[in-house]
Amino acid sequence: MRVAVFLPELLRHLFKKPNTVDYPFVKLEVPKGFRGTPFLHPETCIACRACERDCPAEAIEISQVSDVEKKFKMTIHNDRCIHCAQCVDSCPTTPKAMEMDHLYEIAAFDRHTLKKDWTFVRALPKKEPKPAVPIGGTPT
Amino acid sequence: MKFQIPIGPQHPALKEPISLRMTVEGEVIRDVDIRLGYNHRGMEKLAEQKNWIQNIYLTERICGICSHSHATCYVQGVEKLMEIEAPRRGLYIRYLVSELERIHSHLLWLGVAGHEAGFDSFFMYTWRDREVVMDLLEMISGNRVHYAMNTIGGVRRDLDGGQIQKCLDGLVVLKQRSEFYFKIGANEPTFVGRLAGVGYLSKETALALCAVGPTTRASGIARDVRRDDPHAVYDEVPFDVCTADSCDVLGRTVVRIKELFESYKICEYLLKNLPSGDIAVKAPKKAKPNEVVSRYEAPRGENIHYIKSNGTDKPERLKVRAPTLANYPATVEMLRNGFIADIPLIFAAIDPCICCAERTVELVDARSGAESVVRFSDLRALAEKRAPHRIAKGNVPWPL
Amino acid sequence: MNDAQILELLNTRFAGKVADVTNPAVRRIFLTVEPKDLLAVIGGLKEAVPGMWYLATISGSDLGESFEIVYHFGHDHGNLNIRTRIPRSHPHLESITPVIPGAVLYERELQDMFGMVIEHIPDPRPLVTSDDWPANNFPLRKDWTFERVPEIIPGGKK
Amino acid sequence: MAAVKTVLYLLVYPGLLFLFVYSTFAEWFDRKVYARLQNRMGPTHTGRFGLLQPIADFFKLMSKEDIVPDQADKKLFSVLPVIGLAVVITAGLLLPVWYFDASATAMVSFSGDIIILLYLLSVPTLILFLAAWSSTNLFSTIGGTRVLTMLFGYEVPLFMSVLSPAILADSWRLSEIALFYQHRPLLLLPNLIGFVVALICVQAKLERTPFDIPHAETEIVGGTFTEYSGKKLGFFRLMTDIEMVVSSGLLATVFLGGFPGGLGLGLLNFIVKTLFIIFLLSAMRAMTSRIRVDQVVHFAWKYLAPLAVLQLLIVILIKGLLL
Repeated sequence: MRVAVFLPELLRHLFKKPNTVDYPFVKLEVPKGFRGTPFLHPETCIACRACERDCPAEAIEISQVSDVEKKFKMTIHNDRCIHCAQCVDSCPTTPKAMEMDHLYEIAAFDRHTLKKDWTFVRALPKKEPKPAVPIGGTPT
Repeated sequence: MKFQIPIGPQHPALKEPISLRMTVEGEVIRDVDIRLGYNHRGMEKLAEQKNWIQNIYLTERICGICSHSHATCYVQGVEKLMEIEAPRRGLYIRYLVSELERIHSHLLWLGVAGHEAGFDSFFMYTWRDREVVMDLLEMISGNRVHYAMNTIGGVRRDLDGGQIQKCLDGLVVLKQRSEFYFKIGANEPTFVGRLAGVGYLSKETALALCAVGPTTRASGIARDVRRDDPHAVYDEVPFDVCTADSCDVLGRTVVRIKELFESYKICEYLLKNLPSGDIAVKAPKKAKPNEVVSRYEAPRGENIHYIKSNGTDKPERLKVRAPTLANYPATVEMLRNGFIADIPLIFAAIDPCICCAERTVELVDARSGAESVVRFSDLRALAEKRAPHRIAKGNVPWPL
Repeated sequence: MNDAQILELLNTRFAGKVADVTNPAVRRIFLTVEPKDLLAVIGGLKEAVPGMWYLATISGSDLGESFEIVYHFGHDHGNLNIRTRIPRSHPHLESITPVIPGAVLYERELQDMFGMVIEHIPDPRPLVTSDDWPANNFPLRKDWTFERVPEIIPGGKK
Repeated sequence: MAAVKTVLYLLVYPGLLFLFVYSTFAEWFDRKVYARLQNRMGPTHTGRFGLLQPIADFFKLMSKEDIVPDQADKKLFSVLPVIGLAVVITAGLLLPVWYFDASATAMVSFSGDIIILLYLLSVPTLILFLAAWSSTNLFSTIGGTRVLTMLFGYEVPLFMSVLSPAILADSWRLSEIALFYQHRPLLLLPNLIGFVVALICVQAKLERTPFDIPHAETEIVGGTFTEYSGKKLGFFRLMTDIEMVVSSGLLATVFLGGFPGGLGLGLLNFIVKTLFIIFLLSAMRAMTSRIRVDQVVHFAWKYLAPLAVLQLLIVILIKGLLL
């Protein structure tokens, strides 16, 4: 046992730059594969509902808007999302219709503002040619 | 004069809710009663209603600190049930994350032990250096806490050369820092004075009370699932089981720091001998009726999952035993005849993960006090009465 | 001790008391005993190789007409699972705490979750259910179902 | 004129206002040093470099809900923080810093004021005990008994070590002790052991790590302060800050040769020397972990008290042989 064994290390850091980050003013970079919030590329989605089935938090809801045009509505409830990215893994299309972005400041005061939905016409599975005019779903 | 003091459910020494009732005489503890069930989450019942894939994420959320260990334990069981075998590369990456998680958990524990002993500088420095391993995990998996690396039949993300190099660089830094903390932990007189001789658990008691993990290893019992039941990669990786004979909190600290060095060794081995190939195989949706016992050495001790399947895509029964639950009876023994001042240290020395132990069943949050029970809805009504202007208008029920 | 030695020990020392001794995977042994022999088998195992066995957990499951209880023991070379069955109509079971004191938490959990009655348990209080948990509600029985409480999301203009 | 001067004296310059401002600055300094030693930032955003953070904390506590427990002795519970604050401010007036001129020492200086100062510094400890006892909370009660147990440990070594320079200077008057050492600075060296002992004892008196046992949050929640909130807690915190300034001022007077140089330079001397002592206290806080109350008593009587006696012996020897 020695007295003041920690002291040299402490004094060494007295005039060094702090290791902490002044967070809301200075932000850290997230790594490349960071899992943020999921979002949809509606032009490639074939509405197979694999993501809805595998989502552990039941945060994805897909409903058919109209029968005639094969129009679907997908709602992602980000207030329930646990950011596991299983929806991206389950997505069978290439390129993937589901993707994760890099946002991490996703807190909100109102859970209702966290809901995001897309209305789109189903893309046809790969064998058939792509639809001529994919109706881009704008997030509402 | 004997009186009872309540430690918890809310107490600064406890990061999660549990209720310990101490009967004390002056500063000396005479009797201890542990009350669980403050907030049960009904995971075992819930698991019977979710499919195999969804349950990976459910088991991962049993615990925050050892999230990977529960998911791995579950996944290696399910792989046996489905009779598939994960590719070598996938296994290497899976257990690399396990060992990185052990490093992060033990560094976290060191900091917590420092904080419980009032050694805040130690706490700050260990947690600063824990950021190194946290950043590595974030780089590998995409998240700092819930790595979500496991999938049935392998892992979900591959490692590239740059990441391997970054991991090796990080391990060098960590090794150097851990040596420094070992020196501090063994030499700072006030710290050693708090740890040595505190929370004595003899070898016989540890055996009788079925304690697990570093708690038993500090009592001189070399018991480690990685060695006794060498699942997956552990039969090819060289490592030692660390023990200590002092049977006290100091011994548990020493065991954990030694395990850090073993984990660095294992990580380096896994990174340098990473085989090439696939990282996952495709898993079926359903499993034949069978049963399996899956064991895994979590940072806190043996983790055991008993999984029964019934031919559908959902498990028939998923029994989870987290290491913390197994250590509670031993904790009671350790606390008896100790000082009040040692409660946080002794309790922290088993590295309690209360959310692991409290996963069984509860649908309504209820607080179990000895005298009264207050439901969450009552509290909410009370809060609304006190601040009527705060009531949110237009509540919308889920599902919409 | 490896699997073969343990199997031999079980078949010689406890012949007649144990049934269905299987070894489905390496380092995993399952066996079935009658509830009345349970204490004798566990005690005998402990005597045969002292200091080797420890109780990992006790898991129960609901088979409909009966409850199955599996005592998972860890040892230096894997895992031993002792299975026993008790009828649902009379779910009484002897406590193993005289042999293994650390079993008390798991037995209390069985009482709460399956409504089994563990005889001679040193501490019969509920462990995991709250103080105001309604009587005769045993969540892990298969016939116990729960209503999912509708989740109210506060706020919102819609 | 004399009355105005006295009022100014009590309320503005060395009294309430100055002590308030300076003690908050001392708390900021302590927090900043503690943070930088731990590679953190410390207060950053309230005022320049976070200088106003302790004042902001104080006013925030002033505006918080003030709860008095039903079971508590309400009068005692409420009046104790004010008494404690008054006691430490009175002690602050006794420090020989603020000479307006050499003849005006009558207000602040008299023979035996070192004893009065030491006793005034003991009163906050008793007030903490009474506060803990009157709030009847279990954690407070344990904290209160710990306060008293610790008092028996550190009080005797503190008295012995602080009084031995006084014996060497052959005076019980702070300004005279300071003057004695200002003329013979080399004689400060033999008091080094006493300085270390006194530093440790002051750390214990201020209940900072490793002696923060009475309010060890991981053991007994808030300890003595468990039931205190709002204004009363704010007063207690201010009391601790002023106590830190006054006791480091006392150590600076006795062991570092006081604060020579009149109004301006004297003040500068005061600030530099007290901050030096506060820095030492912060470093001690950063490098140790909390010890148990039985270890405190053991440590105090096994190491601190013999060292203090040794200091006394050295002083007596020097006095007999050299002076």
